Amino acid sequence: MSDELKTPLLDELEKGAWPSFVTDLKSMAGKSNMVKDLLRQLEKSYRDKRGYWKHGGLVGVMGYGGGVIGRYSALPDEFPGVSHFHTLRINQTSGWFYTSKALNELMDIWDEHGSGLLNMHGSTGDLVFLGTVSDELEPTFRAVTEKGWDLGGSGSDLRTPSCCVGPARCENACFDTMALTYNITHKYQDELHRPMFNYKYKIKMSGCPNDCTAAIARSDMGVIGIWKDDIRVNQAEFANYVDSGFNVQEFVVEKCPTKCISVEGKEIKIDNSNCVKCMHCINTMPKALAVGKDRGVAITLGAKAPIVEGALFGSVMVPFMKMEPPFEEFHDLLGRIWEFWDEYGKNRERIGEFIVRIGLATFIEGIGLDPIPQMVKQPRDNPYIFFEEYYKEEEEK
Amino acid sequence: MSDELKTPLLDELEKGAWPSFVTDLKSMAGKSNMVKDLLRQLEKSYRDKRGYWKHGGLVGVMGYGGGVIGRYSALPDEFPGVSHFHTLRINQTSGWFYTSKALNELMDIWDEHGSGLLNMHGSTGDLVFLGTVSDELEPTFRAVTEKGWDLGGSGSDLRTPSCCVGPARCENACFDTMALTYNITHKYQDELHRPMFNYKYKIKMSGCPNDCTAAIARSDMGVIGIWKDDIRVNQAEFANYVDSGFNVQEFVVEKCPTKCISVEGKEIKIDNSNCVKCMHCINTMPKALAVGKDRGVAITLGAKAPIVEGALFGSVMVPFMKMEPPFEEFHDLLGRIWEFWDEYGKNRERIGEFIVRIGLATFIEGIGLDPIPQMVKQPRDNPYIFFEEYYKEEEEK
Amino acid sequence: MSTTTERKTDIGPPHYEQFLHPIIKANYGKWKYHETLKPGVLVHVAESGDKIFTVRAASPRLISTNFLRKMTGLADKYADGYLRFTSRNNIEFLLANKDNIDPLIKDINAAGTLVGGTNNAISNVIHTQGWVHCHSSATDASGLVKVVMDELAEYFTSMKLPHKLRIAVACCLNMCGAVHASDIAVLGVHRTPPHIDHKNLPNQCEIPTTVASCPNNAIRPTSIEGRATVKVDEEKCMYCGNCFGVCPAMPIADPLNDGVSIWVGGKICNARTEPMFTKLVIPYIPNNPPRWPEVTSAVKNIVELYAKNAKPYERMGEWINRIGWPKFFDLTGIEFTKYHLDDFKHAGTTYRRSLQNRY
Amino acid sequence: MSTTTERKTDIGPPHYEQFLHPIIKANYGKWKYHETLKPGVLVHVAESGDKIFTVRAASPRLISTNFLRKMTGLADKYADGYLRFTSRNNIEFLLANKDNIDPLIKDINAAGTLVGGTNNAISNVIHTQGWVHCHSSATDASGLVKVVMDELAEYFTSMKLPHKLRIAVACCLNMCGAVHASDIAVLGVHRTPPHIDHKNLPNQCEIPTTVASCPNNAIRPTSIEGRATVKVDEEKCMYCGNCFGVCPAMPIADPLNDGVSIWVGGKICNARTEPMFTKLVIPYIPNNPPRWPEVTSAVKNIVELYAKNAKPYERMGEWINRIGWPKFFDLTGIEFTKYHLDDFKHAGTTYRRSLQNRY
Ligand code: SRM
Ligand code: SRM
Ligand code: SRM
Ligand code: SRM
Ligand code: SF4
Ligand code: SF4
Ligand code: SF4
Ligand code: SF4
Ligand code: SF4
Ligand code: SF4
Ligand code: SF4
Ligand code: SF4
Repeated sequence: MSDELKTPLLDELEKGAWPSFVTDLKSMAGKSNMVKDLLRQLEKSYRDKRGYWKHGGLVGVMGYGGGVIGRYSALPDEFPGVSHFHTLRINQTSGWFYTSKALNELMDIWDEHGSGLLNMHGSTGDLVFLGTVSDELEPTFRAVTEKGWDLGGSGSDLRTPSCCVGPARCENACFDTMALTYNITHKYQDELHRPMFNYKYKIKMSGCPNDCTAAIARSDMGVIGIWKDDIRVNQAEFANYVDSGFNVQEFVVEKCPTKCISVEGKEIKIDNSNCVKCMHCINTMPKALAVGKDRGVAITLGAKAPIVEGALFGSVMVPFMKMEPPFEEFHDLLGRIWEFWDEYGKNRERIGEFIVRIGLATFIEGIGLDPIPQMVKQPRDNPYIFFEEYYKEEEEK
Repeated sequence: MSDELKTPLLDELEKGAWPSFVTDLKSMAGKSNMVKDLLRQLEKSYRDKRGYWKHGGLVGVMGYGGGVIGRYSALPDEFPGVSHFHTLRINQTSGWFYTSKALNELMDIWDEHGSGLLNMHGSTGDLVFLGTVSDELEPTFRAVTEKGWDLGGSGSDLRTPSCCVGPARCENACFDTMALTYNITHKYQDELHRPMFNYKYKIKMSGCPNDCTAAIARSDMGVIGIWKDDIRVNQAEFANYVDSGFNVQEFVVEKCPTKCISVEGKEIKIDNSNCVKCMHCINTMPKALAVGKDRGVAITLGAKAPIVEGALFGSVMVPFMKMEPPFEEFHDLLGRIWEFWDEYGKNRERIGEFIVRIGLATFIEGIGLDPIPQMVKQPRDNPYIFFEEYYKEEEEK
Repeated sequence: MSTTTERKTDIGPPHYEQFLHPIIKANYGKWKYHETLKPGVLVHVAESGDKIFTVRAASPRLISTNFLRKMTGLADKYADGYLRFTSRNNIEFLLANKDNIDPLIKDINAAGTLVGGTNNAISNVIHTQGWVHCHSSATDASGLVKVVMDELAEYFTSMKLPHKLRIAVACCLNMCGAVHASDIAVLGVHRTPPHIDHKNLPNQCEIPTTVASCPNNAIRPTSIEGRATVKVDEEKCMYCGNCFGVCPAMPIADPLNDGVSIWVGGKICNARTEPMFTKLVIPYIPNNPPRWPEVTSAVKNIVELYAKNAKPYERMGEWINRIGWPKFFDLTGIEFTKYHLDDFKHAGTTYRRSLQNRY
Repeated sequence: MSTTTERKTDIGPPHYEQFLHPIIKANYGKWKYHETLKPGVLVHVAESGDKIFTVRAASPRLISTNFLRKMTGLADKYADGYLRFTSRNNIEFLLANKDNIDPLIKDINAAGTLVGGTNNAISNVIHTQGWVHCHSSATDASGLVKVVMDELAEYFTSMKLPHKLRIAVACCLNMCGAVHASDIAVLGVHRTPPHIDHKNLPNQCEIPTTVASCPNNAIRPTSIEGRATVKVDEEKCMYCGNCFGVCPAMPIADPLNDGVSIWVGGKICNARTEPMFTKLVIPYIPNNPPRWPEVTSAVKNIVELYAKNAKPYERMGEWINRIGWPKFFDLTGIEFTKYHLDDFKHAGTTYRRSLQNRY
C-alpha cells in the first residue's frame, strides 16, 4: 500500500452543512495508522458496497467477559492498520455528565493506546473507544481504571445502564434517575462484567413518561418516573398562557388522550382520576403545570429490537413503585426477575420473548406479583382459559 | 314414564316479564308427544345440569347434503318422544319478510310433520323447524317445497345468506341487500345444498356500515354498503337540530372518529376527504344528513367465532365495488375466492384462517387483486420481508 | 298433506317481493328518514311522503306454532297481514295506519309479550340451542335468556340507556351467535378435559381430524392394546370442546364443573369506533338453574353501572375505554384474576406497552 | 503511561456528582420550569430562581479525540469546564452566564458543527456502526447520517416543524438503535439468503444455536460428506442475517442486493398517543454511496410533506393516523406493494377489520 491516502468517494462526505466525520477522521490520519487504514478500508467498502470486517472473535481484558467487541479486518494484508480493530466500551457517567478535565484524561489514554476514534456514545450509552489491537486492551483498561473509569457490558450480561438527565436539569423528573443508575451500575458490577445470563439485559431510567432514554423501546427493563396524585397547577401562569394567545383548546384540551381537561374562563380543571399521565399538557405549559408530588416509577419489562420474535415495547409489570435509596424493593424485584428468567428462560431468549412464551400470568406468578388490570390493555377476548381450580367428584362415572 | 308432565324447575321460568318459552311450549305439550318429552328431558337437564343429546348423526333429505341437523336423545327409553329430534333449516326470505298467509301455511306443515316448535330464526338466519323424526324429514321437505320454500345450508357448504332490511325500509341502504341475497341464494343452490367446501362459508349483506346483520363479525364474506362521494346535507334540517337544543358539538362533532366535521353558526361542514363513513353523524341526525349518491359495497372476508385460531372480524378485501344486477363483478370475485380456497385451503379451515395462514399478499395474488393500503390498518412494522426480485450475478464468488 | 306431485329441489326461497307491504313496494329504495315515535315504534318516511309504521315485539325465538299463529293473527288484524323478523329475532309488524299502533300494542301485551327494543334499549338476546337441542352445550341458552331478560325487561320497553345495549348468550365456545362482539355476553364453559372413550373412538373418529381440531395441540395420536386412538395432554387442554365437535367419543360435559362466564364491551357497527371484541370479566359462575341468580345479578350490576355512568352515544366498550379497565373492575367489584390475562396466540399484543395508565 | 500500581477491577464509573456544574448541584431535583430561548438554547429555572443555560451542538458521534478536545476547550472557555452528552449524542454545554451563549455558538460553528436540535426540530440521528466497524452491516451508517442531515440541516438549526422529528439509521436488522420506534428510519437490508461455508461451519458454529437463531425456521441440520452442517430453505429465508450473528460461516452480505429501506411513524414518548412502531414505506433502495441520492430525496420528501401538512404537536405517526395511510402514499407518491402487507406472526391483527376507510 502506498502511504498516500486517496479517498475520492469519502471525500464527497466532506461537503455539506452537517459536521463531517470524514474531515474529522482525516485530521487524525496523520497521527494514526489505524485511522488511515480505516479510511482506506472504508473507501473500498464505499466502492464495493460491502463491509470488510470479519465476524468478531473472543477478546477482552483479564477476568472480564464483557466490555470489548473484537473486530478483525477481512483484508488484513491490504489494511494492516485495522487487522485488529477492537472496541472498548467505557461505562459512561450517569446522565452523560463530564468535565473537560475528565474527558481530556480519557483522550490522552486513548491517543496513546488506540486509534483515537470514539463514539460519544454507543446506542446503549457507553463511551466507546473505537479501534485498537489486542495487545493494547489490557493496558487501556489499566489506564482507564487508574483514572476511576471501568468497562461497560457486552454479551449475555447486564448491559451498561443509562439514564436521562433527570433531577440534574429537568423539572419533570419523578425520581432520581442519576442516583439509581449509579446504584445499579455499582451493585451489579459482577453481572455487568461477567456474562452469565441467558442473553443481554438492558436497563434504562427515564425520569418521566416523556422517556428521553427510550426505555420503553430499547431496554429489557425500563424504570420510568411517574406520579400518583394530582398534576400541580399554577392558575396564574395558566391565565398567562391563555392571555398570550396560546390555543389551549386545540393544542391541549383536545389532545389530552382521555379528554380529562376542561377550561372555564382562564381556569384549567383536570379530572386527575382519569389522567393517564401522558405528560402532554405539562409539556406544552411547563410554567403552569407540573408533575404531582406523590412520585415513583413504573417498571416495564421486555423491550427489544425485532430479532427473533419481532420488536417489542416494554410492558408494564409494576405500574407504581416508590423509589428511594437504598432502592430495596426494586433490587428485590430485580433479583426475583433474574432468578426466574435464569431458571426457565432459554439461551439467547430476551426477557420480553420469555414472558410472551410462558405467558404473563405464569411470569408474574414466578416473580411474585399479583395480577392487576394495569398490566394489560384489556382482559382476554378469547375463551381459551386454563382453569386451574375445579370441583372433583369422589368417583369418575 | 307417567303421562303427567311435572316440570317444577322449568315452571320457575314461567315467572317474570319476558315472554316465557316454557309457557309457550307447555301449551303445545297436549298436542305433541315430542314437545312433552322435550320438556321432560329439559327438566332433567335442569336438575342434573347437563344436556342429554347425543352427537348428531348423518340424516337429511334425498340429494341434499345440508339443511338438516340430526339429533338423538341420549336417553331414548326415558324420553321416546325425542329419541329422534332433528331440525330442518328452512331458507328464510330476504330480510325476513313474510305474510301471515305464508307463515300459516308453513305452520300447518310443521304441526303435521314435526314438533310444532321453531326458531324464528336461527343465528345464521334460517327459519328453523325444531325437532322431528327421521321418517318425517322427506315428507316435510316435500311439503315445504310444494309451497315454494327450500332448505338452507349446513355442513361444509355455502350457508344460508342473509341480509338487513335494506332498501325495503331503511334510508341508509347503499345497495339492494334484498336483491343480492335473493340472487346469491338462487345462483348457488348447488353450493348451498351439497357441502363441497373445506368448511362452512357464510355471506351476510348489510346495507351500510351500521352493519345490522353483523356481517363483519359473523360472516366469512361480508357485503356491506358504502358510498364514495360526499355525505348529503340538508342545512335547513341541520339548523333545526341546532335549534332543538341538540348538542351537536358534544354528540356529533367530538365523536366523529376523524374529527372532520365542523359547525359554523347553524351550518355543518364535512371534510369528506377524511370521512371514514362511520355513519355516526348520519345516525344521530337522519333528517339532516344522508349517505352519498355514489354507492356500492365494501367486501370483507374472514369473520368467524373463536374456534380454532381465535375469533376474527372480517377484513377488507375490496374497499369499494359497484353493485348492480346481475352483479357480475361480484360473482366473478366470489368464484375466484372459492376456487383458490378450495385448492389451497385445508379441511375445516375457514377462509379467515386460511388468509392468515398463507398471508394477505399471497391470498390477494391468488384471487387476482392488487395490494392497496385500504386493505390494512398500517403497513408492516417488522423487517421480515420476503423479497422476490433481486439482482443476479453471472457467477457466484 | 304429503303430495304426489313431482319432487322439487333447489328452488330456493320464494321471492321477497310477494311479502312486501304495498307501501314498502311503492317506496322501495326511496326512504328519506325515520323517527322513533316511542319505544318499539318507528316511522319511516319516504321521499314520496308515504309513511310506514313499525311496531317491534319481543319473541323468545324458541317458539311454537301456537305463538306464531297468535302473531300472524295480529298481523292480519292490524298490519294487512305483513310482518317480518329482525336480525335479533324480534317481530316487526308493518302498519299503514298510525291508529293501529296502540291497539296492536295492547294485543301484543295480551299475547304475553312486550313491545320495545328500539334505539337506546336492550334489544332481544342473540342466542343458541343449549340443553334444548345441542349436544355440545355447557349450559342452557333459552333459560338464561329468560332469566336475564326478566331482570332487564324495563330496558327493553324503555329507551333510557346511554345507547344501544346488545346481549348475547351461547352455550359453548363455538359461540353460535354474537358472543365475540356484544356489549354483554354470557358464555357456557367447560372446565375439565374431555373424557376419552377408547372403545368407540377408533370407529367413530378420524384420528388426523381429531388431532388437528385442537387449538392448543393437546391431542396426540396413540395406541391402546394395538388400536389407534388419541390421548389428551391435560396440561395443555383448555376445555374448548372442539375435539368433541369432530369426535363423539370425546365427551366433555361435566355437570360438576360446567358453568358460564361473562364478557363485556364488544361492538359490531362502525359508528364512532371500530368493531370491538367482547372481553372477559367473570371467568366462571356455576350453573344454577332454573334461574341462575348469580348470573342475572352480575349482568344487572353491569347494566346499571353502564346506565348510570356512560355518556350519551357511548356503547359499553366505548364507556369502558373512556374510564379504563381498572376503574371498570373497581366499579363493578369484580375480581381481576390471572384468567383475565390473555395467554393465547396474540397475548403479547394485549400487554400494556405504554406508560399511559390509571392508578 | 501504563501504570505499575495494583490492577483495579469492578470499580464502575465515577460518581456523577463530581461532573455536575455547581448551579446544578445546588438546585438538583429543584427545577421549576424551562424555556427555549432559541434553537439549541434552553434555560432551566430552579425554585431558588437560579438559572442554568444549555447550548446544544450536533456531533457526528463517530468522532476523534481531535474533535472532542475542541469541544472540551470550548467548555473550559465558556462553561466552567462542564459539558454533557444527550441520549441522542448531541453535546450540551452548561452555562452559568447568559452572555456566553452567543460567543459559544460562534465558536461551535467555527469548529465545524451546528447548534440546534431542540423542540420542534430534527435532532441528531441515532445510528450504528455500518461499514466502519460491524461485520453484519448491509450499508454504512455514518455516511447515511451525513448525507441525510446535510439535506435536513436547516431543520436542526430551526424549530419550524410541527413537532419533534426523530430519525434513526441502522445498518442491519439487529437495529442497534431506535429504528423500530422513530419518526423516520433508514434501515440496511439484505435481500438474498446467506451463503453457507460448509467447510468451516462444523468448526465455527454450534448447530442447535444456529438452527434456533432463525425467526422463520428456515434452517435445518443436515450433513454433507458425513460432517454435520446446516441447510437453508430459501423459500422461507427472509434475509434477516440473524444466523450470521451466531454462525460466522453463513455470510449474508451481497453487494449486488444489499441496500436500504425506509420506515416512518414510530414514536417513543407517551405524550398524547401511546408509543408506536415504525412502519415500512419504501422496501428497498439500492446502496448508492457515497451520497445515496435516492435515500436523501425520499427522506426529504417525507419531511417536507410532514412540515407542510401536519398540525402543531402532531408527530409523524400521529399525522399519518389522522390523514390515513392511503393518503400518505398518495401524497408522497410512494408505491404501495405486497411487501407492505405484513406476513409475520401477528399479521392478521394488521388487516383492516373495520369498515372505517378512506377512498
Ligand atoms: C455498538 C452498538 C451500536 C452503536 O453503534 O452504538 C452495537 C453494536 C452491535 N450490536 Fe447492538 N449495538 C448497540 C446497541 C444496540 C441497541 C440499542 C440500545 O441498546 O439501546 C439495540 C436494540 C435494542 C435491543 O437490545 O434490542 C441492539 C440490538 C442488537 C441485536 C439485536 C438482537 C437482540 O434482540 O438482542 C444484536 C444481535 C445479537 O445480540 O446477536 C446486536 C449485536 C451487535 C453486535 C455485537 C454485532 C453482533 O452481532 O455481534 C454489534 C457490534 C458492532 C461493532 O462491530 O462495533 N445488537 N444493539 C451499540 C452498543 C454500544 C454501547 O454499548 O453503548
Ligand atoms: C342452530 C344454530 C344456533 C342457533 O340456535 O341459532 C347453530 C347450531 C350449531 N352450530 Fe353453529 N349454529 C348457528 C349459527 C352459528 C353462528 C352464527 C352465525 O352464523 O351468524 C356461528 C358463529 C359465526 C361463525 O360461523 O363463526 C356458529 C358457529 C359454530 C361453530 C364454530 C366453529 C367455526 O369456526 O365454524 C361450530 C362448530 C363446528 O362447525 O363444528 C358450530 C356448530 C354448530 C352445531 C352444528 C354443533 C356441532 O358441533 O355440530 C350446532 C347444532 C345445534 C343443534 O343441535 O341444533 N357453529 N354457528 C345456528 C344456525 C341456525 C341457522 O341456520 O340459522
Ligand atoms: C331491524 C334491524 C335490521 C334488520 O334487518 O333486522 C335494524 C334496523 C335499524 N337499525 Fe340497526 N337494526 C338491526 C340490527 C342491528 C345490529 C345487529 C345486532 O344487533 O346484532 C347492529 C350492530 C350492533 C352492534 O354494533 O353491536 C345495529 C346497529 C345499528 C346502529 C349503530 C349503533 C351504534 O352503536 O351507534 C344504528 C344507528 C343508531 O342506532 O343510531 C342502527 C340503526 C338502525 C335503524 C335506525 C336504521 C333505519 O334508519 O331504519 C333501524 C331501526 C333501529 C332501531 O332498532 O332503533 N343500527 N343494528 C335490526 C333490528 C334488531 C333488533 O331487533 O333489535
Ligand atoms: C436532553 C434529553 C435527555 C437527556 O438526558 O439526554 C432531553 C431533554 C428534554 N426533553 Fe426529551 N430529551 C431527550 C431525548 C428525548 C427522547 C429520546 C429520543 O429522541 O431518542 C424522547 C422520545 C422521542 C420519541 O417520542 O420518539 C424525548 C421526548 C420528549 C418529549 C415528548 C415529545 C412529544 O412527542 O410530545 C418532550 C416534551 C416536549 O418536547 O414537549 C421532551 C422534553 C424534554 C425537555 C423539554 C425536558 C425538560 O424540561 O428539560 C428537555 C429539553 C428538550 C428539547 O430538546 O427541546 N422530551 N426526549 C434528550 C435530548 C436528545 C437530543 O439530543 O435531541
Ligand atoms: S424523561 Fe422526563 S425527566 Fe427525563 S429528561 Fe425527559 S422530560 Fe426530563
Ligand atoms: S397528562 Fe395527559 S392525560 Fe393527564 S391531563 Fe395532561 S394531557 Fe391529559
Ligand atoms: S345495515 Fe344500514 S341499511 Fe341495513 S338496516 Fe342497518 S342502517 Fe339500514
Ligand atoms: S360518517 Fe363518521 S367519519 Fe364521516 S363525517 Fe360522519 S361522523 Fe365523521
Ligand atoms: S353454541 Fe355450542 S352448544 Fe350452543 S348451539 Fe352452538 S355448538 Fe351447540
Ligand atoms: S377440549 Fe379443546 S383444548 Fe381440550 S383437547 Fe379438546 S380440542 Fe384440545
Ligand atoms: S445494526 Fe447490525 S450492522 Fe449495524 S452495528 Fe448493529 S449489528 Fe452491526
Ligand atoms: S438470514 Fe434469517 S431467515 Fe434467512 S436463514 Fe438466516 S436466520 Fe433464517
